[in-house]
Amino acid sequence: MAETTIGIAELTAWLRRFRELVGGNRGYLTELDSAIGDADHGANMDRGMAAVVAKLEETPAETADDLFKRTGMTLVSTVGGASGPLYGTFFLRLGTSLGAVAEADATAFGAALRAGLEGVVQRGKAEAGDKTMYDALAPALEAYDGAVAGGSSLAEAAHAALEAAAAGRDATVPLVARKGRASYLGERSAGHLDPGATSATLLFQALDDTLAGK
Amino acid sequence: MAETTIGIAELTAWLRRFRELVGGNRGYLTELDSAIGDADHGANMDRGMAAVVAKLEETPAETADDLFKRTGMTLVSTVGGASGPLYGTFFLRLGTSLGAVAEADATAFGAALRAGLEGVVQRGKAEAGDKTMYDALAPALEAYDGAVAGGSSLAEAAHAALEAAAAGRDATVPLVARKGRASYLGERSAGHLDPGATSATLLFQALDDTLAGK
Amino acid sequence: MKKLINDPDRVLADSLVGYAAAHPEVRVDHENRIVYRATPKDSGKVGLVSGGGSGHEPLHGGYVGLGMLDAAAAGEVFTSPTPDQVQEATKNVDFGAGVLHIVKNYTGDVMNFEMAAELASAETGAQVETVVVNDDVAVQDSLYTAGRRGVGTTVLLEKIVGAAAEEGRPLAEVAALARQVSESGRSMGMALTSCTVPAAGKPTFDLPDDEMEIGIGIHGEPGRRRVPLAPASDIARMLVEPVLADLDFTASPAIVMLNGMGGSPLIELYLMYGEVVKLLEAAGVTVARRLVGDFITSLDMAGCSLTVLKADDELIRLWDAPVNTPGLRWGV
Amino acid sequence: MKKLINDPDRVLADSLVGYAAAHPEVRVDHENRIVYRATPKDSGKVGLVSGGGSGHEPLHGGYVGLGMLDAAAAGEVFTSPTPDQVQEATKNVDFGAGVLHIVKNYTGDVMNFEMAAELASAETGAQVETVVVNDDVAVQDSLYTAGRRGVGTTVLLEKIVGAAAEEGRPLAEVAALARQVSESGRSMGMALTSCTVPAAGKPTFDLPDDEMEIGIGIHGEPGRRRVPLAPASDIARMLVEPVLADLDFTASPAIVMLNGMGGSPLIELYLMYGEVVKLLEAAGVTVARRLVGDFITSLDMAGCSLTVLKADDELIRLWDAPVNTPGLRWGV
Ligand SMILES: Nc1ncnc2c1ncn2[C@@H]1O[C@H](COP(=O)(O)OP(=O)(O)O)[C@@H](O)[C@H]1O
Ligand SMILES: Nc1ncnc2c1ncn2[C@@H]1O[C@H](COP(=O)(O)OP(=O)(O)O)[C@@H](O)[C@H]1O
Ligand SMILES: [Mg+2]
Ligand SMILES: [Mg+2]
Ligand SMILES: [Mg+2]
Ligand SMILES: [Mg+2]
Repeated sequence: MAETTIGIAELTAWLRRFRELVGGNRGYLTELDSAIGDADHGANMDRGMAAVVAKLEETPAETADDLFKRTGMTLVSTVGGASGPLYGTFFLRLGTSLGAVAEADATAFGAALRAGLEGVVQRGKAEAGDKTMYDALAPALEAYDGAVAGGSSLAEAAHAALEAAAAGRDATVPLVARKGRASYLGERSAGHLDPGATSATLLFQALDDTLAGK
Repeated sequence: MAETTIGIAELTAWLRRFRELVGGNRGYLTELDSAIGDADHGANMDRGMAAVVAKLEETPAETADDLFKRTGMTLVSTVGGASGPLYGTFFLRLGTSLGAVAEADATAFGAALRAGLEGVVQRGKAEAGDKTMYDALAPALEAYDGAVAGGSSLAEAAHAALEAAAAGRDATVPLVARKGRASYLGERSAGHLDPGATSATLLFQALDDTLAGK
Repeated sequence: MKKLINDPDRVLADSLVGYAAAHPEVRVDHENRIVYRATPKDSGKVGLVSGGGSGHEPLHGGYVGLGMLDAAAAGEVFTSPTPDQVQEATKNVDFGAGVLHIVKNYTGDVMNFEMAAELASAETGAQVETVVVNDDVAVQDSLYTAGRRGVGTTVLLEKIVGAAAEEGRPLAEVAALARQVSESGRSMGMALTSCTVPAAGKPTFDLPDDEMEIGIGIHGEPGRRRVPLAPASDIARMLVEPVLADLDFTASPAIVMLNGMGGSPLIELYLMYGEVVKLLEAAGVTVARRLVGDFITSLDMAGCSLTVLKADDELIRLWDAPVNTPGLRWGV
Repeated sequence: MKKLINDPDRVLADSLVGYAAAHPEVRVDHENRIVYRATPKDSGKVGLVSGGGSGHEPLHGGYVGLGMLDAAAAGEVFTSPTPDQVQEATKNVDFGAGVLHIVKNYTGDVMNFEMAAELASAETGAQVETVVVNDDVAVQDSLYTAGRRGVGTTVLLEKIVGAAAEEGRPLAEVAALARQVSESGRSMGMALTSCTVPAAGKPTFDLPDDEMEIGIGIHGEPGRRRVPLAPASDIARMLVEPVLADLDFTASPAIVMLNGMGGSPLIELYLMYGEVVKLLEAAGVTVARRLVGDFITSLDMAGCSLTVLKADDELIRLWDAPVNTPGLRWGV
């Protein structure tokens, strides 16, 4: 039978795992950002997620809104750049959407992810095909919702989300950027992976890693 | 029988030939100056001798003092650096020593070269072994005087001077510089040819080329 | 990577320590990475806050002082400051006449300043106006993109608007002036070499010995095109032409800045300025004032950028007004 | 070679064109390559003439103006000016109170200025005094060598002695003050990269990515030793220690300059200054005044130098006096 909830321990583990993946891919993300940006996406995400994990180490969160609001606020106040407000807003909205609960079912979690994405769009005005993190996030949520609707477990939905995120990320390669720093390059932005879509895929990788085996 | 005089045409040809050799070795002289100086000896000598030849093209000199004073003054006013005043003074003294003559015998020419060297020493205070142009000039004059005293022709004496200059130049390699810019390097100046000794050798090369076949 | 640094992740913090020691006329809040005037202006003056990623020195911290900014928030290298920093700065230079945020048009900068303005208004009811500088003609502008980058005009704007704020003009006027300056400036840059972001450890892009990038910004982002290395006179043409094509500068006096990217020495910048001014004058531009040197840099990048600002008598008057900052100083 | 130039042999001439266009407050004699104040001082003032090879900008042309030099003769890149140039400058700034030649201690500079002084005295009877700056502690001094190089102290000397000359003090006093300053300053430099002399077309020396040169001058000459690349804090020690070992700076206030070599950006120079000032203060040096930036450069070399000047109340007063030149400006 499908596992239907994700608890505060797993949500926290998700963030920890995201921090690990970001740290391990710091150089890679920066390299991607060198090609079409300003060579700091790895450093930005690493600085931010290291701060998040340090904050959570001090006082573990007991509810989802505490967990994600602290995560979002820490990202906003330590990252800067484009990714700080965008990831920050994403997590803030996740917290608001989930509220003061210690666990969430697949539908509530899906709704929270959707609220997060809406926050990203509100801040950044990105649309599909602009070659941003949106291009990984949006198909991921699409796949997640589809899986849940089809009766998959949360873990299975997370895995579907990861695969869609990865596909969305890869599909950014031929795109000409219309948002963010890469847009300044015009045609020269084509032929490269978008750094933010890559880190967003790591976010779903982290979720999949956390829930795998469940 | 030994050729005993050098005329204004040959003296002028000497300077032209020196200009050619300096031009052809511009890069080489600068490379030597890169190792223990400031990478400009080739440019300096080239700029100076080009200006000298241009001056002589305007109005050919009819006497030795006119020829060499114009040469010296042109070098002083176009070269700068250490080599400007040193080569400039050398030629000015040559002119003063030879006076308003249209040709000079081997002894007068030798005395003039000696006066030139004394000018260099007065300006630069270099001594034997300081790793400067002195280390090529002084043995060259020594050899010239010896050859003339031994009954050689001016051309033969010039050839002897060239060989001694080249030997003196080569002997600068192991020296630790005590004068000029190379002295700032201390021990690190050892192991390199001195650029000024090398250009001074070209001066005798030019004389030998000019008088060769005579 | 060859740099005068200790730890790539500590460059900004360490540099601010030296900056504070070098300039007793400013005060550095090291925790929040904000530069303030050591002696703040009395009440009644509009507070001018700018900031952005670091690596563009003297921008922005070097422009804090009499006649320019009241505070500058320093982000990590090439990363805009966080809303917290900007909010803190805003709070501290709100002398009761409101605060103007001077923002360079980058997604990150715009979003972080926006959040700061929201937070500041919510917390203290501060009146905040924002001007976004977007003057880089290398970038095609369009409704569907992030628009043009903000580069050199920022420096001229901070000087001119700083003088107006110093005169005690109200926020609405100061903001309107800022928008006028922003709309009247155009820039174009080029690079001979890439910069190296300390945390990245290697050059952002590779550029062969015989090529250069035209249309670069100030973050080591590649330019619009890569062309064979050319003489200064040709480079000048590649900078001047797109600037003049974008706006008519012939009807009024111009303020011109020939800016170094950080790795090009002054002897080359003067040489470039000579080439640029020849072309400008031939095109009918009257250069009324000029700056040549490193004013908005891109770490150790070799190269330069040109900024031309369409001025008028009033802008020139404000330009000439006293300024006393580490990065610009005259008339005091 | 990647430079913003047209023709390697025309760099100086072209750069002076841009320099003249950039700074209406100076007048450039392009034929003789001399920079003068646009508005010369009235009679009665000692004329201050300096000069040297080019490639050290803003030195010396950038220091012509109120409170500093009256004229600067620009030699070719890294080549001292000729006697003719210096004589011409001397003649034109002899306002009846004599002229001081400020010369950096290089064989070429010393000889060319010497010849110029002889020529000037012979031609117009000008009273000429000379001060030779030789402050580089990287070079071992000895009676049998060319002595120490003249580097950073030259900048501080031109400022301080310029202020004294501006006050109308007689030549003997001005010259004595110049000698005092020259004897009270010490410098030490280092390079991360070589510079490239335009006419040579390639770097003067090769330096692997993981090494640096300690004890360099300002002409791309190799330093005293080559050591592994080190953090800024260690580099600071390599600069501070030999300077302090050479002269006691603890008994009086000091003026400190952390100078960039031309290719190092301001963010790094501030960082280095922070490290240097920590060591100086720990060693009991009281830093009364300081300069951080590019003041005496070596073309596009990356690196920096430290200059410490033992001052006193009078030197500090002269330091603080108004100066208005392209390269240094305050109090006006
Ligand atoms: N308007 C936007 N909406 C969504 N994502 C964006 C937007 N602008 C930029 N991004 C994302 O941010 C990433 C860059 O982040 P980062 O390098 O940390 O910031 P910066 O561009 O300020 O240096 C891009 O790869 C892109 O995915
Ligand atoms: N005091 C001196 N006496 C004689 N020759 C000298 C002296 N100083 C330098 N030189 C010569 O000058 C040469 C360097 O000339 P150049 O490179 O043109 O001048 P600079 O050293 O001013 O750059 C040295 O190689 C040396 O032979
Ligand atoms: Mg980035
Ligand atoms: Mg030389
Ligand atoms: Mg960034
Ligand atoms: Mg030289």
